[in-house]
Formats: sequence, C-alpha cells, structure tokens
Amino acid sequence: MQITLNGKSREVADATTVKALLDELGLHAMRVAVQVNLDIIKREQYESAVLNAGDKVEVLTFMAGG
Amino acid sequence: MQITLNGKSREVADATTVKALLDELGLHAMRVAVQVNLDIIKREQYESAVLNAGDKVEVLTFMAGG
Amino acid sequence: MQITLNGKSREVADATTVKALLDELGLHAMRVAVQVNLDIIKREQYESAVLNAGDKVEVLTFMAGG
Amino acid sequence: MQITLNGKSREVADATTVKALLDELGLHAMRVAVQVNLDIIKREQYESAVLNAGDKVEVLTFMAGG
Amino acid sequence: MHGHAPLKIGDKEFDSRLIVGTGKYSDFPTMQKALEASGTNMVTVAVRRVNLDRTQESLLDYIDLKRYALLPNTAGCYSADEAVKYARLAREVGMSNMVKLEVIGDQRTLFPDNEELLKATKILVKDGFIVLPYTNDDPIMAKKLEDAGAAAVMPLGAPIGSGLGIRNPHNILIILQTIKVPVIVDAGVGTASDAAIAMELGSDGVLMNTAIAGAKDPIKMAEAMRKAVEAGHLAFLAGRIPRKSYASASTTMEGMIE
Amino acid sequence: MHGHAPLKIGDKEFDSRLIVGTGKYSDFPTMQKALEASGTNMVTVAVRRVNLDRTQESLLDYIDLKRYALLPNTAGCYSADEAVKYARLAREVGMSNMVKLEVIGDQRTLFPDNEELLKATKILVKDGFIVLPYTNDDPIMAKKLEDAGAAAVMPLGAPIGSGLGIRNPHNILIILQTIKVPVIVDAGVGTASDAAIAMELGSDGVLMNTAIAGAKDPIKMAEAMRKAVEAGHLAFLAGRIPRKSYASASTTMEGMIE
Amino acid sequence: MHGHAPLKIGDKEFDSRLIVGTGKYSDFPTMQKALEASGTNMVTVAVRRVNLDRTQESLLDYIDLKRYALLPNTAGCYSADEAVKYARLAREVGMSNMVKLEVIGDQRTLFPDNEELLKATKILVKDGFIVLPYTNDDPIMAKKLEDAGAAAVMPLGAPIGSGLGIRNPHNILIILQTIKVPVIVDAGVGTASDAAIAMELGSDGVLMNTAIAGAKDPIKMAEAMRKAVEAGHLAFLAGRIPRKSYASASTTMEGMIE
Amino acid sequence: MHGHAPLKIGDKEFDSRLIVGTGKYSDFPTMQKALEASGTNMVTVAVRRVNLDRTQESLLDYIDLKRYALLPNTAGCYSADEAVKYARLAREVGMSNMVKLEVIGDQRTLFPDNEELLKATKILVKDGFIVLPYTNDDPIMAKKLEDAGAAAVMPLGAPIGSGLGIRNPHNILIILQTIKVPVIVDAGVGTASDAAIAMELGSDGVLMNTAIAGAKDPIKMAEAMRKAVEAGHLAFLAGRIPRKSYASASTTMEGMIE
Repeated sequence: MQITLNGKSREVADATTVKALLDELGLHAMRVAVQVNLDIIKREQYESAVLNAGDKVEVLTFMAGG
Repeated sequence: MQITLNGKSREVADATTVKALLDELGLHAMRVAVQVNLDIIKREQYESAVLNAGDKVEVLTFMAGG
Repeated sequence: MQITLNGKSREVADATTVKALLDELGLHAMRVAVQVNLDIIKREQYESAVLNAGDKVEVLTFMAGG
Repeated sequence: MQITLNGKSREVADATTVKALLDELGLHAMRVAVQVNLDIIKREQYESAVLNAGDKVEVLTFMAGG
Repeated sequence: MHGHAPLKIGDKEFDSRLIVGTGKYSDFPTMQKALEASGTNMVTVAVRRVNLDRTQESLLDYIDLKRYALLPNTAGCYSADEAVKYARLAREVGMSNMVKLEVIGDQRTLFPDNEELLKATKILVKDGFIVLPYTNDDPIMAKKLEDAGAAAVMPLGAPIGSGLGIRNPHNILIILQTIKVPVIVDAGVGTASDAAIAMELGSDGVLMNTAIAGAKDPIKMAEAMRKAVEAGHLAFLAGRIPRKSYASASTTMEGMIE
Repeated sequence: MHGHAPLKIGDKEFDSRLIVGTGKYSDFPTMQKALEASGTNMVTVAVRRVNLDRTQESLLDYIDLKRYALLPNTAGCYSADEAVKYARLAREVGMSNMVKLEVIGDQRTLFPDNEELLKATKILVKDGFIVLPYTNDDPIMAKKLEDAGAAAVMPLGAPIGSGLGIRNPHNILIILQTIKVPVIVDAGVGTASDAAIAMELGSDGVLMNTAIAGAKDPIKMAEAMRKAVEAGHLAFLAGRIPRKSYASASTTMEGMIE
Repeated sequence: MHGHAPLKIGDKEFDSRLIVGTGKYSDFPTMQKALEASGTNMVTVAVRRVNLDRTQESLLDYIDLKRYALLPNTAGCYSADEAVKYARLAREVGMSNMVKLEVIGDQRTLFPDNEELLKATKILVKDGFIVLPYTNDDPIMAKKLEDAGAAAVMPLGAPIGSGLGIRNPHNILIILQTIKVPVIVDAGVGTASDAAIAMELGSDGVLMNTAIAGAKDPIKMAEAMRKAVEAGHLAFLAGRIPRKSYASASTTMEGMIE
Repeated sequence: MHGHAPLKIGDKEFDSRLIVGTGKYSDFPTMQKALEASGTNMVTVAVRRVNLDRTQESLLDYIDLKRYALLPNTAGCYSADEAVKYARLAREVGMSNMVKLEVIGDQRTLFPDNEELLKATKILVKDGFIVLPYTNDDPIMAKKLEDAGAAAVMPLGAPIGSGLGIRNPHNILIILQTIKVPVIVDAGVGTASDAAIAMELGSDGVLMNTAIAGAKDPIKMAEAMRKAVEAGHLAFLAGRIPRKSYASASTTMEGMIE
C-alpha cells in the first residue's frame, strides 16, 4: 500500500507496523520520534501501531541546530 | 446623607443628583469625569443620576502628567 | 623671455613686472598672492618687482577647501 | 661629618666611601642605585667613591609601582 | 513612509514632531513657558481626582487648548482593566478621544506589561479610541499593536525619567522597518542629542517630559529639544554621509605649489 | 568659561558657533545656499594656484565677504615650514590674518603631526597670525598650543571626512577643563547628533565640511547642522538631567482612585 | 544568587557556563573538536526528518552523550502549537526532557513572539518539560516566564547570528535583578569580549552557535569562548574597580628624589 | 605581524601577553599570589628611595626573578631629563635595561607629554636602553616613537587607574596598522572584557595594575585577566564573524514537517 513518509510517497506491505517500518528503514528505534497523521506515536506503541494506506508518516531525529 | 467623595466621606442632601453635587462643589461640568460605584456617569446623565447614601463617588479631571 | 608660471612655461615680455603679469593675466591684484622663486612678493612690490628669464612664478588665491 | 641621605641629614665618619655607607646601612649593593650630588655612582666606583661633608646622597631601589 | 509625511495621528496632523509631558515642573507658569519654547502641539496629561479644596490652581488654566491637543495618559495603571477604566474617564472629561496607553509591569523600571497592553489596546480600539500605546523596543510587539489598531506605536528609548538616551537604536530602526503607523520614541531622552538621534533613525516623533521639566533651566532645554528634533529630522531627510574608517580630505592637493 | 561667552576668536565675535568648509560641493551655487542655510559667519578656504584658463568660475564670487569671515587653511601641508609658507601666502591674498593651521602627519588618517604643528604655531603667532590649529584630542597638546599663543584649539572628533562622530568625548571634556581659549571640534561630525554632542560637552564651536557637502541634500543638512549646534549649545546651558539606572515617574500616583 | 552558585538547570548542575549550538559547521569532525575546545557540557540540537538515504552521517555519531547533555530546540516554529509539537517530538526521541523553546515572531530578525512563547511555556511546564525559553531582553516578560515555571530564561543580546554583541546590557542587568532562575544570554555574541561582557553582568551562562561555527577557525574560537566565559565570570566574582573620570596613579610619588 | 608572532621585546620572548604592575596591593603576599594567578612573565616596578628603617619589607623579596622580568618605570617624572635620570638609576639597580618610559604631562589625567617623551626616548635608545614608552592613542606619535627606536609602543586605553576601558579602539587599530614594533595597550583596563577587546584588536599585549590590585578580590581578578587576554588573543587569531544588521538562523528550516 502507499503511505507518505517524510513527505515522499512510499510503497509498504499492508498492515505494516511502525516497528516494521523502522526496521525496514534500518533506523535505530531509540533515536527517532514518529508521528502518524499528526499524532505522535509513543515508543511502546511501535509494535502495535499498524499503518493504513494513505497515512502521513513522519520520522524525525536530532539534527544540527543552534 | 453620607457619601464617599474622592475617598473622603461627605454629607450631602438626600436625593442629590450628580449635577447638584458638581454645582455644590463649584466644578465645571465640562472638565470633569464622574464615577459612582465603579460606573462612569455620562455627562447627559448628570441631571438624572441620583446619589444614594453610601455611594462611592469619584470626580476626576486632568492633572499634570507625562 | 620664458618664465614658469604655476608650473607651466610661458612667454612674457622682457622685464615684465609682477603687476604687468597680473594685468596680462587679467587677475584681480587684490585677490591673489604671488611667489617668485620661493619668495613671497608683497603687494606693494608688484610694480617694482621685475621678472627675469627662468623665474618660477606662482600665483595663488583662495579655492574651495575644508 | 654630616651628609644628607635620602633627604635626611646623617652623621657619618669622615672619608666614608659609598661602599662603607651601604655596608653601614646593611644594604645589598646588588639591589640599589646611588646618586651623590646629582651624579650617579656606578657600582664599580663604590669602593673608591669617597663622600664629603654636605654631600647629598640618594640610595634608591625598586619599589611597588605600575 | 516614516519621517517623510507630516506627523498624522488619527485624522489630525501635527506641525511639531515633539510631544511634551506636563508633569514634574516646579510651577505651572514655568511649564507654560516651556511648552511654548518647545513648539509642541500636543501635551500629555494624567487623570486624577479633582482637589476639592480651592487652594491649588488648575493645570488647564495654563494650557491653551486652541494651541495644544491633549493626550491623556493612563500612567500608574498596572492592568488592562485599570488602564481601560482610566482611558474612559479621560474621554469623559471630554477634550480628547486620544489616549497615551500605559500599562506598567514593574514599579522600578516602569517598563510596559506588553501582554496587558495589547489586551487594553484591542478593547479601546474597539471602543473608538485613538490609541497610542507606550511599549518597549520589541518589533514583534510593535507589529501586534499596529495589527490591533494602534494609531501610533511609542517604543521607549530607556526607562522613563532615566535620561539614558536611546539604549538600542538598532531595535528602533527595525520597528520603523516593520510597521506603517507613526513611531514615536517615548521615554529615555536625557538631552538634545538623544532627541536628534531618535529622529535621525527616521522616527516620526519624540515624546518627553523629565528631560525638559527636570533640567536646571526647563525653558532653555525646551527650546533645545525643539531644535534637536528639527535637526534630527532634517538630517534624516538630508541623508547623512556614510561612516568611513579612514579620512577623506575636504581640500584637494591639486593646485599646490610643486 | 567655555560655551558661555559668545564665540570670540582674536578680537572678532561670531554669532554662529558653526564654521563651515567650502570644499567638496557639487557646484558653487549649492555651496552658497548651504552656507546660507548653515547660518555660519566663518568659512574655510584653501590656498591654491589660480586657474589661468577662464573656464572655471571663482569661489570668491559665491562668498559674500560682508557676511562671512574667511578662515584660510593649510590643508595638504606635511611640515611646519610648508604650513608656515601657505599661511603667509594666505595672508598675502589679503582678506584674513586668521589661519586654520593644519600640519598633516599621515595621508590615510590625515591626523595632525603635533610636533610640527606646535612648531608652526609658535612661528605664526610670533608673526602676528591668529592661529587656529587643527589637532587631535590630546589635552596635553591642547595646553601646549594654548601656551604657544593659539587663538583657539581645534581637536578632531574623528578622522576628517570619516563621519565617525566624537570618538572620545571624554578627552574633549578634559580639553575643555584644561584650556581657556575657545575649543572648536573640527572633523569627524557625520550627522546632526554628532554636532549636538560636541556642543553638549561645552565646546565653543564646531567646524565641519564633508558632513554637509557630502550629504544627499547639502542644503537641508546645513540647516540641520545649524539647529543641531544651537540645540546642543542650549542643552549645555540648560543643564541636562542626571542619568539614572532606573525609572522615575513623570506622573504621580497621587489622586488615583483607591 | 546569579553567577554565584554553579549553573543548575532543573536538577542537573553544569560545570561549564557555556552552551554551544551544533549548527552551521562545515563538517561534523570540526564541530566535534570545537565542542571539545569550548569545554561545554550542553549542546543544542534541532528536531528534523531523518534522511532516508544513507549518504549523510548522523550528528549523534559525533556527540558523546556521556559528555554532553542535549538541549533540543524548537527553531523554526512560529506558533505556540507548533513549538509544543516539536518539543514533544524531541522528548520522544528520548534523550532529554529539556527544551530550548523558540517561538519566532519574524523571519528577518528571528526575534521571539513573547505572547506565543509564554503560552507554549505554560503548556510545556504543565507537561513536565524543563523549559528554557529564548526571549528578548524585556524584564517584564522574563518575570512572566519565570512565574510560568521556566527553568531558566534566555534573553537575546542581539539578533541570532548577527554578532552585534550585547546591545542593551542595562536590560540584561535588570533581568538579573528581577528573576531568580538562571539567566543565560542567548544569541548576539560575536566574539570573545561579548561573552565576557555577558558574564560580567552576572549572567549564569551564555549560549552561542554562529560565533563559533562561523569563525574562520571554529576550534580556536571555541577555546577563546571558553576562556572568555570563565574570564567574565571570574571578573564578576572578583568585583571590578569603579569607573573614574580621571586618573589615579598606580605608583606613588613618595620616595622620589626631592 | 601584530598578535601573530610571540610577544618579543628587545631580544626576549614572553609567553604571556599580560604585563602586570606591582603597585597598590594591600600587601606583598596578595601581590605575589595575584602575579602568579595572572600568569605574567613581566612586572613593572618603580625606582624610589630605600627605606632606611628596617620596618618595611622589600618588594623584591616577593618577586621571583627567575620567573618574572622586571620592567622599571619612570612614573612621576614630568620632564625628559627627569625620566632619563630615573631610567639610568633603574639600570644601576642592575636587574634590567628595559624601561617603561613615562613622562607625565598633567597630574589629573596622567596623560603623557609626548614632546618630552619623544625626546627622552631618543636619548635612552642612544644610551642602549630597551625603551617601552607609555603614550596616548595618537598613531602619528606612535610612528615617531618607533622611528626613534622604541622597542614597543604602549598607547593608553583610558586614564591610568580610571577603568574606563578602551575609549577609542579605532585609534588603537590604526596604530596597529601603522607601526611594526609590538603594541601594548597600557592603562584604562577596568575589567576582563576590556582586556579581551584590546587583544581582539590585534594588540601584542596589555599592561595593567589598578584593575587587578584594586579589585575586591585581586587574585581572582588576576586569573580573570589571564584568561581574558588569552581569550581576546585567540579570538583575534580565530577570525570573528562579521557583524550583520539582521539575523541568520543557526538551524535550517529544511527537514521540518510540511
């Protein structure tokens, strides 16, 4: 199914969980924040949180800044 | 009856109007503002506005200021 | 004969006086200073001061300045 | 005989040398400068320099300063 | 454009760009002469209880209302409600619907409480007042006040009565670049050059009280301020020379004896 | 006492405390109008070769000698001897025995060579000149120039034409406390407030050229400078309020509703 | 009392009074060395989208979390809601519950929108954050932020990245006299003396980024800033001499030859 | 090039760029600790009569000559002759052929008499001294002193002991651009940032006494000054960011949630 990840559309398997997405992206779960359709997903929900087609997913982390 | 005028208690005739009070005080109606118990009395009401015993009356005008 | 006037060489009649030179130049004697070979010529000497060939003559006046 | 030492008059033996004076004063010859009547006495002259009655002797050293 | 058009507040135009306070003078006749010497067209007044004993003279006996517009202030008010109340009382006195809106946040600095100030500005604008808020030199707040309908914005140069001058000209400049309504520097001026500096930045006017009233010779200082405001404004219009690190001769070497 | 008596140089008194240079104007008519607008009574001029081709007009055709005293300078001179020579040539031209004595020490800053300046001052004073030396802001040198007979001392505020203002007001103040002859701040003024500041210190006058001639609108700036000098002088006489770290209300709380 | 106790934010104490940003460095290794040279214990970071292409390295690979506390910012947020959202995202990343709260009011100056800032501060404090708001130099607003529960207040010295130094030290001083939580001067520092001045006022710390990252040699400048902050802090503790208008000899005349 | 090579005076190199005076301390042990804390390698001393009564201790018992070079001064001298005499007496004491040459022109400001100073410099240079003249901030005089053979030039920042800081940084900068021998800012420093500013200009060193000795805690202030001089020098070497009128974000908007 199609989701929008960080502003770009992306194909993922149906019923992908946030955790699965992060694993697929090879992202260290301890170093990111995830928002789906304006809601922040808490870390303990990563396994249970299932994505739906058309979800807007944002994965953020710390970057250089002043 | 007793009213409080600019913080000091004062004896005035019963049913004194604001206009009567100003006349009694010899104050130029065109140069003052009057407040009775937190309400500002508009100039056109001076004749009709009757004071009651215990009213807190404030008569203000322009003074030096920066 | 040849003199140098304000840095440029110039032909003048022999035995020209400073006064004659100024007249020839159409300069108002009351508004200039004259130096001949490093000596300042006083105004009262203008008639008597005779120029010689090769003299370095400077004629100066007031110009814009701060 | 009387000399003036640093502005105060002082009794010293006749024919006292600068060196003798410094010894008498218990001053470290390596840490002072000596002036007799406006002349600076070089260190190598301390033994030969004989004081006369009335000499103005100044003995100076380094003091606190900015 | 700031400093170019004549100073216009609400629908009134003012020849003078100097607004003067009436407080702190040794006596009213001195104040009267100082106002004259200042050339101002607008003076600030406070709203206070009339004194019922006849001993004191009245300020208004010394202010020619044909000559000076009155700008009542809300000095001494520490909340939006209180300031709104005093503004309405001032309007009732009936000589002006303009108000120099002050909502003070702290007694020692007399700096404005911008949060309450903005609140009061919105209320009074809706209520038909011509509001001139006294604020600090924060361009963001200046913009909010303009958006709230303030007729002019009056940033402080330094604490009221401090005479410290324009502490942060850079912020005043940014305010001038940020808003369209007149910018009048209020508070902080200590001497003539401070007023000139305020105007050289392109301000539309300057408001002062202590600098004149507290001078050894208030009347002379008032005249100094009139000229300083005019001088600073003219210099702004004339366009100053750029600053350069080194010299540039005002006299040419050309024409010197070689 | 500085700033109190009218400005007197030699035996001449001057109504205006502003001295203006004639250099760097786009054209003579503009200069003429600027001099008028400045209200000055004294203008500086340089001594240079007459131009023998008739193409150029003469500066003097644009200066009303009944209105302006001429103050010839020795601009461009780098030694006492050269400066003395130009001063004498200036006197020969025959309209003034005053001289703005410049002995430059360095081309980039045009700062004075005080050693040569003092030498030239002594020579010219002995020679009967009324000497106004252009110097830096060194109070010790100012005293030496006064002792040498200078009719006034003209410390710089900043490099000539730099527009950097009065870089070190503290030194100007000390000069004013140190010498008795008039102190005229010469060079550095960039805009009106700079001139006001110079006068607020108690200076007897200000001399400028580039700040006016180089402004986008020289005539307007000349008027600004006239007013700024008057404003600063009046403020000095009026006695400014002291600077305070905190506020002091210009409106009393007394008489507010309790 | 400001500047005396060690810098404590929330319940953490910090040896260094210098907080350094991680932005604008040419590369991470340079940043890493600069952070080391600065001696800081706390660095700011932003919250942004991870880059999904593996090309770029990660900032966090260059920051030793045992050595540096992370202070996430809400840079780029123009409303309370947006700033609150980014603060919560930052907390989710899970390395810090501190936040350098920025709510920007204008793009050109990056000055804070104090109204929104106060709103966001109240929300985040209630939500358990340790909030360090970036604000302007308004003492009244500083007090409101302290009352709202801010763990420290961070007034700006000048616009972010401008290098204009502390434009209005007088206001910073008043803030220090007004509030009890740590005061950290944030933004405006251009060079070492600016940082020293901030600390000499009695500030509890200084936060900077561009002054170091933008220097020709960031590592050397970082060392300069470390020493400047220490120097200014020591000078504050040592108690400077009073300013005097005249000289006072450091060497006595006593003991000179008469 | 100034500020780059290590500080070299005559043929001696000095690790520290801070020179400290020994005057005005409450007692010698405090002075000793302050000198240590300052990290200086060179201390100034005066030449005065020995005290013949044994009551007082000797300064030199508290100065480790292996650690500190002595720089005798001619403080209190008002003429070239007197200064030359004291310089020669200092040399006779036999620990240094360097001299901090002071010829004072006025008691209240302790400003130098540059005319006499230049005269004395020429005599002493011919006599084999390493001369460090204390002068004002006049670039022309600085050049004359260099040409006369001064080993370094020491312009004042402000009157001795005034703590007014560097009154005219622009002149110090021009001196640095004008001469090649080391430039050491002498006098005027009041607190750490003043020393940092002096070094940021590119000065080769700073000399101070009162700022340390007169501080409430001289030892702490000495340490502050050591760090401030190092900070200012490092900042000069590091190359500061340019000043800008507006902000420039240290965090990019890129990567924000759209």
